[in-house]
Order: sequence, then structure tokens, then C-alpha cells
Amino acid sequence: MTVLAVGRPTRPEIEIPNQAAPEGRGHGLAQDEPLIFELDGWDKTGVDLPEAELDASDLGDLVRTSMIGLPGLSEPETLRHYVRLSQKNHAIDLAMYPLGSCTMKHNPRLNEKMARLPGFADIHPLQPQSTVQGALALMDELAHWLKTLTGMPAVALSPKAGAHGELCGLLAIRAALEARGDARRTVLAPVSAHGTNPATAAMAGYQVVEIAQTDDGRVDIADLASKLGPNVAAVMVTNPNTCGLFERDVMEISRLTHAAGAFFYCDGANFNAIVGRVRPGDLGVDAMHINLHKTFSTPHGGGGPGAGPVVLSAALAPFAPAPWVVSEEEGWRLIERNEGEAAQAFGRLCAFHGQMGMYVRALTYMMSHGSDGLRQVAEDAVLAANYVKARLSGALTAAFPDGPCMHEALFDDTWLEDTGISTLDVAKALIDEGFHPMTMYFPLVVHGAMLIEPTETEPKSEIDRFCDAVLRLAAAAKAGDVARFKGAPFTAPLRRLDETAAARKPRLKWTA
Amino acid sequence: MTVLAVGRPTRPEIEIPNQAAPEGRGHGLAQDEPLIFELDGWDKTGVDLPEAELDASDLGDLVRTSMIGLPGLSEPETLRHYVRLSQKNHAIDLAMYPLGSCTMKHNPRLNEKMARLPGFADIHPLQPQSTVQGALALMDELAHWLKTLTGMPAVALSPKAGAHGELCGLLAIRAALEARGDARRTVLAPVSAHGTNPATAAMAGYQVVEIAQTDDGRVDIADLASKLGPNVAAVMVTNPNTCGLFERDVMEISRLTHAAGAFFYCDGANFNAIVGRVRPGDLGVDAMHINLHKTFSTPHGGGGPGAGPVVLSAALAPFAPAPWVVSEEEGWRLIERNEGEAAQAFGRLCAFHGQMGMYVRALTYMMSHGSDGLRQVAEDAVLAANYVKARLSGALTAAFPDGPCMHEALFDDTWLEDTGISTLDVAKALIDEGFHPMTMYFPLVVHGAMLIEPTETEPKSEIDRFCDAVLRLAAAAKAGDVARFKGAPFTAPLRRLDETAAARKPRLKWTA
Amino acid sequence: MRYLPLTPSDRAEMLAVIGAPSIDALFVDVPPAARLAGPVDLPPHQGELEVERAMGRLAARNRPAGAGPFFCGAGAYRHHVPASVDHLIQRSEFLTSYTPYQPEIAQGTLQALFEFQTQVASLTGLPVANASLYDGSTACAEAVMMAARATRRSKAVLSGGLHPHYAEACWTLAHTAGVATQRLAAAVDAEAAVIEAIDADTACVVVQTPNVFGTVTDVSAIAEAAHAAGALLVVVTTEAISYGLLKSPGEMGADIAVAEGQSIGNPLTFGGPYVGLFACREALTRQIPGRLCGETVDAEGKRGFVLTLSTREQHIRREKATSNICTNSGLCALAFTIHMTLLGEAGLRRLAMVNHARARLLQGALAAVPGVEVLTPRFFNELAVRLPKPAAAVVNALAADGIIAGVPVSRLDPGGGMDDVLLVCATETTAHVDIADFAEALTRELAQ
Amino acid sequence: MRYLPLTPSDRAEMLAVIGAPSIDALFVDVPPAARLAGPVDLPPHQGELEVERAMGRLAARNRPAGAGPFFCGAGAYRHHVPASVDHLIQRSEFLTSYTPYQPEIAQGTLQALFEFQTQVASLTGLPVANASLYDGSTACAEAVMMAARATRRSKAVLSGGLHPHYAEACWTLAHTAGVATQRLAAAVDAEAAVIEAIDADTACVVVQTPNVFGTVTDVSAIAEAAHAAGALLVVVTTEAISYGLLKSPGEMGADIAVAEGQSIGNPLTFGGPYVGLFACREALTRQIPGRLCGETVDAEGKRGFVLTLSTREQHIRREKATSNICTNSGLCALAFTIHMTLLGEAGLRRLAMVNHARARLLQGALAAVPGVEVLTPRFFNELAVRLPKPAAAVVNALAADGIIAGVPVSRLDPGGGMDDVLLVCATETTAHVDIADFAEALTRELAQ
Ligand SMILES: Cc1ncc(COP(=O)(O)O)c(C=O)c1O
Ligand SMILES: Cc1ncc(COP(=O)(O)O)c(C=O)c1O
Repeated sequence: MTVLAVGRPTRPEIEIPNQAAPEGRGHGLAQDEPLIFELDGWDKTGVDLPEAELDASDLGDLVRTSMIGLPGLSEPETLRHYVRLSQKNHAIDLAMYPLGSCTMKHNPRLNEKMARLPGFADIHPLQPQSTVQGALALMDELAHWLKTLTGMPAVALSPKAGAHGELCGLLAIRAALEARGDARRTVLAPVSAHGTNPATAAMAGYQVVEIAQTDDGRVDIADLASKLGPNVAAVMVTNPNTCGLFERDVMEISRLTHAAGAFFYCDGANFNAIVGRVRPGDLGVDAMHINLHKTFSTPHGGGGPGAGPVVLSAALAPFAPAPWVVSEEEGWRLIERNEGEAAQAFGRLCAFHGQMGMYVRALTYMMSHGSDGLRQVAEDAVLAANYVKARLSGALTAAFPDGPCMHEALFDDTWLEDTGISTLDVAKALIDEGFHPMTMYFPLVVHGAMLIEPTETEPKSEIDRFCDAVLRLAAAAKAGDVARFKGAPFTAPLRRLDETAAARKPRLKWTA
Repeated sequence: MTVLAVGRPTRPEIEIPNQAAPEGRGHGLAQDEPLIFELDGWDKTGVDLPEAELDASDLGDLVRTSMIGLPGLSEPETLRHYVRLSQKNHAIDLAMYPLGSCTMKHNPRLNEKMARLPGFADIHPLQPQSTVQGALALMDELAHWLKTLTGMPAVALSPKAGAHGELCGLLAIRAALEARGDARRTVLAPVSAHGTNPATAAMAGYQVVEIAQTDDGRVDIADLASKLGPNVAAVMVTNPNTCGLFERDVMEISRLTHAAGAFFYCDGANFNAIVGRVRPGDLGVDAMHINLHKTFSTPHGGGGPGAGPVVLSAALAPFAPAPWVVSEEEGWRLIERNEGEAAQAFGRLCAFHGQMGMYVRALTYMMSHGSDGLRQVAEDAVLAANYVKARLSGALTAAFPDGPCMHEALFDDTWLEDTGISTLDVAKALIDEGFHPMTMYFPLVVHGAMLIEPTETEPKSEIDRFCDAVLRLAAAAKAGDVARFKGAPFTAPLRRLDETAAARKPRLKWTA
Repeated sequence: MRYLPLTPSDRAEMLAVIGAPSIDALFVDVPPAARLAGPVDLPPHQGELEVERAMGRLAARNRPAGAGPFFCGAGAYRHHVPASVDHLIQRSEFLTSYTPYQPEIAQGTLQALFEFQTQVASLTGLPVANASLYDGSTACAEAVMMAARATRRSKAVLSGGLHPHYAEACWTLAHTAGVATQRLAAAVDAEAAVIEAIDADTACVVVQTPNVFGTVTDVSAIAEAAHAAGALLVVVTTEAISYGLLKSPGEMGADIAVAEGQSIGNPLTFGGPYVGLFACREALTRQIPGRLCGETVDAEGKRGFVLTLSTREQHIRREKATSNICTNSGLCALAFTIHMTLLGEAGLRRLAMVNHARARLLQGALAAVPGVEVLTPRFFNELAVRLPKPAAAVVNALAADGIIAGVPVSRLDPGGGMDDVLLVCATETTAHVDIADFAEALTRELAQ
Repeated sequence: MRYLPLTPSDRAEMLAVIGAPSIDALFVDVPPAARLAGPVDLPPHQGELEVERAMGRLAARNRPAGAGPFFCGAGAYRHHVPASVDHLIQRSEFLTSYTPYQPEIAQGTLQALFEFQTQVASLTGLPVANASLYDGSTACAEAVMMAARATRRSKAVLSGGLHPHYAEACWTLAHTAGVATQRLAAAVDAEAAVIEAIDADTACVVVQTPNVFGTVTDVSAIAEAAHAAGALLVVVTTEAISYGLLKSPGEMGADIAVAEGQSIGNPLTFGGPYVGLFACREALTRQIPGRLCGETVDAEGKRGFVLTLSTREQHIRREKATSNICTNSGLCALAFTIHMTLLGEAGLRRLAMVNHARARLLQGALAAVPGVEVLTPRFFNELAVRLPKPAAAVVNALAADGIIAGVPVSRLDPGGGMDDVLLVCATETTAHVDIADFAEALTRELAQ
């Protein structure tokens, strides 16, 4: 059996004899869909364009004469191809998607509509600022909401996702330290941290030292204290953490961190659990990214785009990268260059002003909820996770049974001991129950982790349906019905996929 | 076995023992979805509304105090419910939909986008005409395209679908006859006519007399001549007809009709076959409706809305119902009332000016194709149908094997003789092959009719895939694999439905 | 052409399989004189960009209701439709499917129609509803025809409060079938005159509430009078949101209720497509025009839905059908159902109350304008006011100022002698500032 | 609140199951001092209508590119995106799914990514492409880092034709990792100076074509020089449509090609979200940053796709990962792939030719304006012109006239002494009349 370091199998354990493919490609409403390269589109197009008025003779042999190798399809064929493909996806709009740490909540369609107003979608990042005052005002307003909700004095909007936000935060910290002539080289982070935390720290030029975890799933304060020192630039802690728990001693973490002359970076991926109820600024946080695509519901789109604004403490604010917006008497002004008020900025993260399309969606979402609704978001998210934990704890093994969890409930695979069934098998079996599996094998601190995040937008009936399905599977596992798990999924568009084969001899593009 | 008059079985012939429902409601990506009334939404809502500033005390006991009985769902629940339901539908966007007589062609998304421009979607039918000049210009332009394509001098835009257009045409004929003091009482129509033809004639106060059909699927001219007379108001002929054939003697039909003092109504549902190649005005037609939702691609939406403008000859034009648009020096003017230039109008068909939303889509479609593209539409549609006919004729029995067909190919069930398999069974078995079945049991003139209309927007590969599937089924039928047919569909969201039970004790709404 | 997938080589191959020498050979049955040699005289094909620009130019010449103060009603109403409604009805599976003739692969459409029928029945307070007709006016005409069939009588009494377009549509359909329509005189409170018009020939009485002048009436007495005379009562509603506040037709004794459903889920779109609601008493079920969706089971006993009682319909019954309708308003009905599901009972009631409140604010503001007289005694969200000038002229003058002041009665019913009457409407989309601007502009205009 | 399905009674039931007395009890781990007693100081929730109005007011204060003549490029391009692209990416199944961690129920996303990778490889003329990065600029910075890793060298030579924002983003990422970036002087034909900057420390040379001034360069000689010195060549393209006309990076010897993919399938949206394209030679595969989608089979032997080589990535390799990127630009990549599929080879080539032709028309028109000097010798669809006045002032003056004249170089690269240089761009969306209006207004403005 091929397994990853974290113990996750990567190829199906059962071998099913290679069956003859059915004749035809469709059955009922489902279609096996070839790749566009196999659809006979070598001389088609799905667009009508005018004749060019002039040729490219001026370009001489700069012109490409070789075949590019792009198939084209008429519009009806293109539409059908991608509609068919789409139906092979699970989605929030289809059923609960309890992917822990990912906050798969409802994506309001109003947000999509607003982002498509020509006044937002059809403006250029470099057209005169006098012609985009509404866009600048919107960025300013978004910044106001983020600052108020976090209790922080500044925000850098431009990071393009959470990991990019982490980088922004660490670079601001690095710049602040350099500004005081203090070249520290280490970042402390717990083992439970998301992979982006150590990866970002490394990118920002830091060595990562792990902080131990207590038995109750929190930062081990004694260990932290012992590792803090003059070489530590920052402590990176996720709060609520990736075990779904609030860091009870967060005040102490920030106190110790600051006492050691370091900065406190908070991974805010789990801000959904506390939005409107707790302000990270009140916890001593110096920098925290906010995944707008999690807490503020910009759609994940099968892997992005996201947006990862970073709120900053007063100490870090001067080092924030351009661009940012200031509101002046004559209107809003975009500070684009690292000069004047941005002279201390640590650099530039990306070409333009960040993810405007996501700003529109996030602000629409915030205004829709309002301060009352956002607080309710946190409460319902936490309530839902604790409900899942309560309903499943009898059959599964909660990783941290004592006390409430926050927005997600973490289980380990102790309950599967001696069944021959793995966390992966349970995940795949859940597919046969109509659900997207929970996050598996993350965080790394518990064995065979199953991290369940229902979010506040699941109705109780759907959460119950999910819990019923998990309990059914737990009963089946205990009853020794191994085939139901090892063979799963049986009802998805494909059976279990062989990831080992994919990695061993990578085929990363179609070839004729 | 319960069968309709046309020989169509209406309940499954096989009985499958009532199995225990699976636990849970989902499997893989599919969900069994309850009705909204079963989703526990009696005290929810998916909208946020302000408080009313005033109450309804002024209305006293005109106010409803009883419970209405409407469930409400939050937005995420509503979205999920209807997304799940949608996935239980076949659609053109999923696979070929060769429903003869229905012209299920590609629906360009540009048309949808244009119809949603606020300048079209957000205007009121009764706001001042000076504020809707663009809308009136669009109607005028649409009228121009329709008149040019049909070679007819006038068009009434307001009918809301094909059947409504038929009514419009017959009422214009009736008014024209009345205007000359000629109260005729009969309409002649072939047996192959669509059900709406006789139904409309009856609604317009006429008795319907059937015209016989020749062995080659056309109007029997001798029979027509014999039935024409001073009591015949109109001859209603579909051309191309519902057997998918062009009425070769159409000039003779119109000559005889006019000679008898009657009008020639042409059902234009099949205009797609000849658009840009033949103008009905050149054939002597007096009135013809055009289903914009067929030839001009406005989407069918699971049963409408459509639009059925009627082109009219000079003799009938004065009797067209208001509203219509005239272009004058100061701009466009909507004639809304049956006075002045509309004094002879036969009446009013509906409250406002017809299906503006469909006009936008249809004109967008026409402008996209242009005169060249529309001609190509007809050619490709006819080519595709003849190709299907050629490929299937060896295994199936073409109803009219000699000569080319137009946009659709008609087969009867002779090829199923002695197999115990019916046209309905073949249709249901096609579902298991991933296709929407062809039109079945229509037209009534051939036994167990199978009417296949591929349309011009099917790629050859998809038509081949369809033909392959039909040929596979034909082979299976001949090989006696009856179970494959009687049990079909096996792979659809539901097995075969019992229509007899539905009609015997109608349950037309949910009850607690 | 981007929508046509066949390539020249596809065409050649296909012709070869057919055994035809050319495309022209497939058109041999067309009389030579009628074969066009080349394209008709219309512009050639254009790319998306070009078409979009041309349509955009046309759209820009219209003044959208949302662009400023706007007070038109009279059968079509501007309401806010949640974004998710329009998103859902654009899903391929709903948008690009046909009438659900193959129920096994059309349960999405069918279940939604079943939900629609149930909602319409609840709203109208009647036991049976169909799966939609074209719009409110054709539903009204169909109701008259159904009443004539059911009672075998040949006269319909149309209240003077019935929307004139509806009355004309009824007349058009009825008179050809030999059913007379007696249209009573238009008046703000026209319902009072209905009862005396009922006689032994009367198949039905058609009464609208809120009527075209906005007046809300309890039609119970008319129902009693109609029933006593063996006639049916048809109750018409052009503003479906009013069901959220007012007694339902069924509760007041209606035999048939018809309505324009546009207000729920559907944009104004210059008058169409809209969706006609049609509900009635159970005894009339087999007389209903249009599609009906019913519950049944599949071969495994699972619940499912089908089109049913199709022996009423043209494709089975042909000239004996209850109507000629075939394609109806499926997608508009879906939009209605989704919006209605979002609203729910609580949302609809609140929405109705907000509409009513805004109309009362409008009433108050207009009543304070010198020279304006409010005519409608009890209204839901629209009312008639008398101006000291011809209403059409005032509307035109205010339009030039960017205010769409409402619908002059003269536009609907020219002969009525009500040229100075204006119909005004307020909904949840009417802001307080819109009302203030309107009152101010009207004051100014009337002072001239 | 319309997005929150739990009712008060649901909440009570759930608390009972949990055995908690109140919601507050679930927040016990929060230090009391940090528990907010009530809502923060922000407005309360609002309905769709109210929010839509507020956002509409903001949008109305921006001047959309489509509202009139428009000539901005410089890294973001206005192209026509077919309506079907935006329709498809809004399908629930694409829009509301996560990174495809469970491939059995994410084949839609995965197959589209595999198509994307293949298209990007074809366009760039390189064998391997990843599943997208944030945008062109971060892709460029990642390319520099990858080159440093692969060559174990620590200097990157950045051509003076590289978009200044890209150069800044490279510097920001590189310098913290101890990789020096040598940024050469900005010049319209800056590529000429690149070769001499290559030395034995050089990990890579970063050259943009068409460069920020629009200049198209054959970089083959630079490739040779780089390879001779053991360095890699990174070729940057900010206008992906140019791939349809110009020699590909791979054909000219690039080791890594990065590009901004926005032009294909994605609207301007004020600078983001966009989509970074990243392709390279096969030998670099295991050094690639970001997601890779690969082909495999399922347990029944059917073809399927999965995310692969994830041992490069942060979630497996943590601090040793090739990048920290997690969420990338999936939906923008999907839009790219769909638009690219609609275009096909023929469509892309034609589109590129139309862009080029319109830019030549623009060049001709501007060259005829007194005082204007065209600087760019060979261009695709944008070029630099020297004005007799500061470009920023001219742009502002023309904006007041409704013409968005382009991007002043001063806005990108303040210290460059090119205040009189204006970057102008034409695409298929630039109408002849736009060009004429621009030339006329510019003539007028310069005459003042
Ligand atoms: C805890 C945590 N941190 C950081 C990230 C990275 O965020 P992004 O994917 O937006 O880069 C994630 C995302 O999954 C996360 O869950
Ligand atoms: C031949 C024919 N005539 C008339 C009609 C009626 O058209 P509509 O459904 O638009 O009312 C149809 C529709 O199926 C048809 O096929």
C-alpha cells in the first residue's frame, strides 16, 4: 500500500478487473466526457471575428509559423462540454461540504451580481483615479469594516490569498525589525499549523521552529516561553487553531511574544468562528490575514481566486505594501508607490491593487449581514460544530473531548482501530452517502484526523442528515462491513483514483 | 396495459417489488430531494425586508387572517433545493435533444445577457413612449427581419406562443371574411396537423374538417379540392409538414384555397427548415406564425415562455391586433388601441405588447447569424435530418423512405413488429443511452411514430453517437433483448413513471 | 458561424452518406420558383461584440424604471427580485429543456411545477391550480371560456373595475365562440354595480380586486349573488403581492381565480413574458385549460411527478380540448416559485405590508399637492388620483424631468371620460425620496 | 438574516443536544476581557435591495472602459469575453466547489485544469504548465525563485523592459530570500542591454516580450547567452493574446515562461482577480510552484485526473515546499480555458491579428498628431508615444473629455525620466471611431 508520510493511502486497495467500457458514452443524465483535444475541434472556432484591417508584415519573423496546437469548438459544443464536466463536481450548492479549515459556506448570488456591474468589472487598474472614485471608496469602506471587526488600525488589502497574506504579514514584521536594526532569523509555529505557515516563513527568509502542543490541543506556553528569544522574529499561531479550539492563553502568548521583542502573527483562516464576537486586536495580535474566501464568502471556484487582506498593528502599519487608499477632501486617493507616506513600505506583492472582484463580493456580504448578522455568523458556526461534535462523539473519537470546540470538530481514527478501515476509507464512503468528506489527515497533530466544519449556513436538517450518515458508517465499520469502505466510492462519477500512478509517471498534459 | 388512443402505454409494464428506500437521501452526487413543503420551512424566510412604515388598519377586514400555507427557506436552502432539482433534468446543454417538431437547438448565452440589460428588462409597458424609444425601435427591427425572411408585408408581434399565433391568424382571417360579409364556418386541416391547429380552429369558432394525406405524406390535393367550398374560411397546412416533408404542391394548395375564397394559414413551427432559403410569402401563404422559441432559439425553459409572431398578407394586415409599432419622423410610435389605423383590428390578444424578452433574444440571434448564417441554419438542419434518416433507415423503418426529408426524419414502428417492444420502450431505452428520446406517437398519421429532429446545432460527432445508440437498440430489439426495453430507463433519476395512476386519482398539489 | 458546429468536411461526409450530390438536392421538393438563389436582403452575420454593441445602443434609449422615481402599475409591477432567482432560472437544466414530456429525465421541472401549483392554490385559497398560462389577461379570457363550458351559458359580466386590456382580451376570445361579454361602466368603485347585471344567462361574473383603479373589494356578496343565479365568480388579481395582505379569492367565494404572477420573480420587461396564474374549485378540474402536473410513482414505487389529465389538452383531444395552449410560461412559473420559496409566508406578508405602507405614504404626499384629489377609497399598493389637468400631459411633462409619474387612465380606456385620472403605484422599490421628489415636481407642474 | 438557516428553535434544540446552557457557554475559552458584549460599531444587516442600491451608487462613480474611447494596457487588457464564458463559470458546480481534494467528486474541475495546463503548454511552447498562480507578476516572482533553486545561484537579471510592477514584485520576494535582482535601465528597446549583464552568478534572466513599452523582441540570442552562462531564461508576457501572433517563448529558447492570463476569459476588474500562467522545461517539473493536475486511472481502470506531485507543496512539504501558494486562481483559469476553447487556434490567431491591426491603425493616427512621436519600433497591440507635454496631465485632460487615453509611464516608474511617455493600447474592442476621436482630442489638447 502506498501511503503519504501522514499515513494517507494514495492508491485504491482493491483491484477491480478492468471491465470493458460500456458502448456509447452516456447513461441517463450522465456523460463520460472526453478532453477538448479529443473532440475533433482542430479546425473549428466558437467566435466570429471581423477581418483584420492590416496584416503583420511589419513583424517579419517575429511571427509564429508553427502550429500552436489548440482545438476550438463551436459555442454549443463548448457549452455542452463544460456543463457536462460541471456535473461531475460536488459543490456547496449541492450538499453539505464540511471541509474543515476551508469554511465552505453559502455564496450569495447577489455578490456575484454586484461584482459584474460594469462599474466594477470593466475598470482598468491604471485609468485615472478621478474616473474610479467609486472603486477607491469601496476599498476604503472594505478596509473600514475589516479594521472595525478586528479592532486593528490598518489593513493591507492587496494579498491575493491567505498564504499571500501570511507573506505580507511576515514581510511587514521583517521590515519593522530591520527598521530597528534587529535581524532576527526564526519564526515559531505550532506543529498543528497549516502548511502555508512554515512555507511562508521559509519564503520570508526565516527558519521555522515548532512549538509543542498541550494535551488539550493548545500552544504549550512553557515550550513557547523556552523557545522565545532575541532571534525570534515572530510567533505564528492560528486562532481559533486548526484543531478547532480557541487558544485560551492567547493573551499570554502575545504578552510573552512582545516581551521577547517579537511580533505576534495570527493566522486568521478561522476568523469565521469569532467574527463580531472577538476582535483580534484585543488579543494583542500584530498581523492577521483574513481569507475573504472563507469568512466573507467569496466563492472558492474550485481553487481560487481568493483574497487575503492583512490587518496590522500600529507598529507594523508603516511597513504595509502599497497600494492603499486614503480619503481626502477632494476624494479618494490611491497610494501606489513606495514613497511619501509609503516610504517605509516593504515592497510590492503583485502588479496592481489586489482582488477588486473579491472586495466587491466581500463588502456586499458584510453589508448584507451587518454587525448583528456577522456576530450571528460566528455564533451559528460554533453552535453547528459543537452540535456535530455532540452528535458524533458517542461513535467517533473526538480528539479533544473536553470543553467546547469553535467552528469545527476534530476527530481522530482511534474509533477505527482494528477495523482495517482508514480515515481515507471513511471519507470515500461518505461520498456514497451524498456528502463531500470532511478534511482528512489535517491537522497533523492527531492520527488520521477528520476535521468537520459545518459552517453557519447549513440548516439543522442537513447537519442531521450528515451526522446520520456518519453514524451509519460508524455502525457499519464496527459491524465489519469493510467492503463498503474499501470499495468506496461506488456511486461517484469515478471509482477511487490511483494517486500513486499519477505521481510516479506524471502525465500533466494531453498528448496526441 | 393502459394505453392512450394513439397507442401510447401510460404505465410501466413491469412490476418491481417495492424496495426499501435506501437510508439517507444522497448517493454520490445525486440527492433525492423532498418538496419545499417537506423541508421544515414554516417559519423561515430567505429575504430581509425593512419594517413597514404604516400598518393596514385602513383595510379593516379586507385583510387575510387565515394562514396562507407557504413554506419559506433561507437563501442557501432555496438555492440547494433548486440546484438539486435541476440536476434531474435533461437539457440541450447536456446532450442531443432530438424532439421532433420542437427544434431543440442551442440557446446562445449572449441572448440571455442582452435580455437582462436594464434598458430592456426594467421597463414598464405603460411608461411614456418617449422613454422607451429603443424598445420600440427593437420591435420595429424585429418586424423587419421577420417580414424580410418570410416575404410578407406585415407582422403581428404580440402572440405569446405558437398556438396563440394560430389564434391570431385565424381571428384575422375571420375578421377579414366578416369585413366582406362572408361568414364561413369551416377550417380544413390535415390529420397530421399538430393538436394546436384543430384546437385553435375550434377556439376561433370553426368546425374542423380533415384533409386526407397521400401515401407520400403530403396533402391530398384532390381531397382538398373536393372539400373546398364557400363555407371554408381557411386551409391550415404545416409546411414543412409534421412528417418532416415539404409540401411539394404548396403552390397548388394556395391557388385552390384562394380560388375558393378561403385563406391559407401556414403553421410555421417548422420554419427552421427553410429560413433564408424559401419565403412563405412566395408560396401564397396568407398568415403564418413563427415560434421564436423554435427557429429563433429563445430557450424553451421547460415549457415556455415562447413567442409566436404572425406574418400576414396584405389582405389580412388591416385586421392585425394592436399593439404594433410605426416609425415616424419624430421617432417610433406604438399603436395600442383599435382606432385610427387600427380601426379594423380584430381585438386584443393579451394585456400588453407581447413577449419583449423574447424579442430581444430572437433579434440578437438573428443579427448574430445574419442573412448568410440563417440560410446556413436551414441547410445544416436539413442536412442533419437527412443524415440521421440515411444512417437509421437500414435498421428502422422510415415512414416516407423516398426522397429527402426536411429538418426531421420520421420513422414508424414497423421495424418493431413481433418484438413485443413499443415506440415508448425504445424512447425509454434511449434515456439509458444518455439521450433525450425523439418525439413519439406524433404525428398521428403513422403508427408508433418516432420523429427525430437533430437541428443544425448538433455536431456530427453527437449525431453519430445518437445514431450509434439507436442502431445498438435496434440490434438489441431484433436480438430479443426485451428486458432492456421494458425495464428502461434503468439509469435515470427515476424508473418508468405510472401515468395511469396519476390520472386516475389526480394529486395536483401537496397536502400535509 | 459560432453556433453552427458542422464543418465543410462534415457536410461533405454527411452528403456522401445520404447519397445526395449537394445541399440543393435536399431541397428538391421546393417549387423552383420559390427557391431563393442567395441570402435575403438583411445584414450578414456579426460577432458577439458587434451585436452586443448594437443591442446596447437600443437599450440605452430606454429609461429603466430603476433609474429614478417611478410610479407605474396598472397590471405590471416593479419589485425587487432576489439575485438567486435569476441565477437559478438560468441553469442550463432549467433554461434549455422542453416541456417535460419524458418525466424520468424531467423531474426537476416537474417537481418545481408541482410546488408552483401548490403555492398558487394556497395563495388563491382554492384547491386546484394549473402549471401556468401565458399571462393574467389570457388566463382571464380562459376563465371566461371555462365558465361558459362548465355552465353551458353564454354571457360573461365584466366589472367596470376590470383592467381594460383584460376586458378586451376576454371579448376577443369570447365573442368568436359566441359568448357575449357585458362590460360595465368603468368606475373607481365599479364592483357595486356588478350584482344587478347578473341574470339567468350569466355564465360568470368577472371582478378584479384590487381593481384597475386600485380599489380593494370584498367580493363575498357578489359570489353569493352569482351562485344564487347559477353563475360562477371569477376573481382577477393583477398584483400577486396583494395575496400577502388581502383575503384570498377562495375565502370570498370565488370559483375561479386568475392572476398576473409577474410581480413575484419576474422583471417588467416591457410587458412580457409574464405568467398567468389559474386556480379553481375541484369540481372544475377536468375543465382546466393548460398543463397540470400530478404526483405518481415510478416502477420501483418511488414518488415522482408527471404531466397529467392530458386528455383535456390539444395534443390528445384536438378540437375538443379545453384550450389550444401548448407552450406556456414554464420558466416564469419557476421564477415565481423560487421567489415565493425565498419569501415564504412571513416574507410575503411583510413584503405586502411594506408595499401597502409605501402606497399610503404616496397617497399622503399626493393628497397634499394642491389640486390633486385621491379617488381610491381602499387600496393595496396603487390608487387613482384626479388631476386638474389631463393626466397624459402631466406624465409627459414629468418624464422630461426624470420622473415616471404613473399611468394615465386615458392610455388604457380612451372613451372613458377619465382623462384627468392618473394611476399611481408604490412598491418596496419606491424610496421615500422618490415620493417626495414626485410630489414636489407635481406641485410645480400643476402650478404652471 | 436571509443567509442563516437556523431558527431560534433549532438553536435551542442544538444547545440542548450539546448540553450547553447558552451560546455564550461555547465561547468560554475566550478571555473575558476580549468578549464583546454586543455588535461592533458597524451598520446592521440590510436587505438585498438596499445593498444593491448602495453598491450601485459606488459603481456609478466609476467610468467603465466600455463607456467610450479607451486605450489603457500596461499589464491589463480590455477584451471581449463571450457571454458563455461568464455563464459557465457561474455554474454552482464550478463556482462553489473547493480545491479538488477529493478527485472522485471533482472531475469537472480537474479535467478543466488538465485542459488548461495543456493549453498553456501549447501557447508557451513549453512541455509542462501548472494549474495557475495568482497573476502574472507573482508568477514572475515565483519563476525567479525557482530559477534560483534550480541553479543554486542568487542573482536575477531583470530586463529594463519588464513591467515595473513585476520587477518590484520580484525584488520583494527575492531579496528576502537572499536573491539579488539586478534591474536594468528602462528603455523602449531595453532587451538589447540584457546579455552583457549575465554573469556566473546569474540564476536567470527575465525578459518581457512584448515588453512594457510594447516592443516585441526575438529573445533567442538572450537564451543562448543565458544558457552559455548556465543561467535560465524566463520570458514574461503580460498580454496572452500575443501568443496568437508571435513566436512562443519555448520556440525562442525560454526555460520558463510566465504570463498574465487575464486577457483570455477574464474582465479587467480594476486589477484582480487575474490568473498567472506558468510553464517550463520538463527537467524543472519537480521544482514547479503551485498545483499540478495529472492523469491517472480509477479502480476500474477508467481515466481520471488528480492533483499530483503534491510533495512539492506546502501541505506536504511545509517549509521545504517550492512555494507557499495554496488557493490559486482556479476559476479564472477555468474562464481562460473556456474562452480559449471557444477561440481555438483559428480564433486566437485571428483575434491576435485584429489586435495588431487596430494597434497599427492607432499608431498611424497618433503619428499624424502634431508633436507626437511613436517610440516603439515593433509592437503587438500596444506602444509607447512621446508627447510634447507630461503624459499624466494629458491623460487627465482627456479623461475630462470622456477619453481614457492610456497609461502615463510616470504612473509605473516614477524615477525613470519618462514623464512625457504615454503607453497606448488597442484591442478588438477599440472601434475605428474611438481612434479617430482620440487623435482629434489629442490634437486639440496638444495645440493648447
Ligand atoms: C489555517 C489555514 N491557514 C492558511 C490557509 C491558506 O489560505 P489560502 O488558501 O487562502 O492561501 C488555509 C487554507 O486552507 C488554512 O486553512
Ligand atoms: C407543428 C406545431 N404547431 C404548433 C405548435 C404549437 O406551438 P406553441 O407550443 O409555441 O404554442 C407546435 C409546438 O410544439 C408544433 O410543433
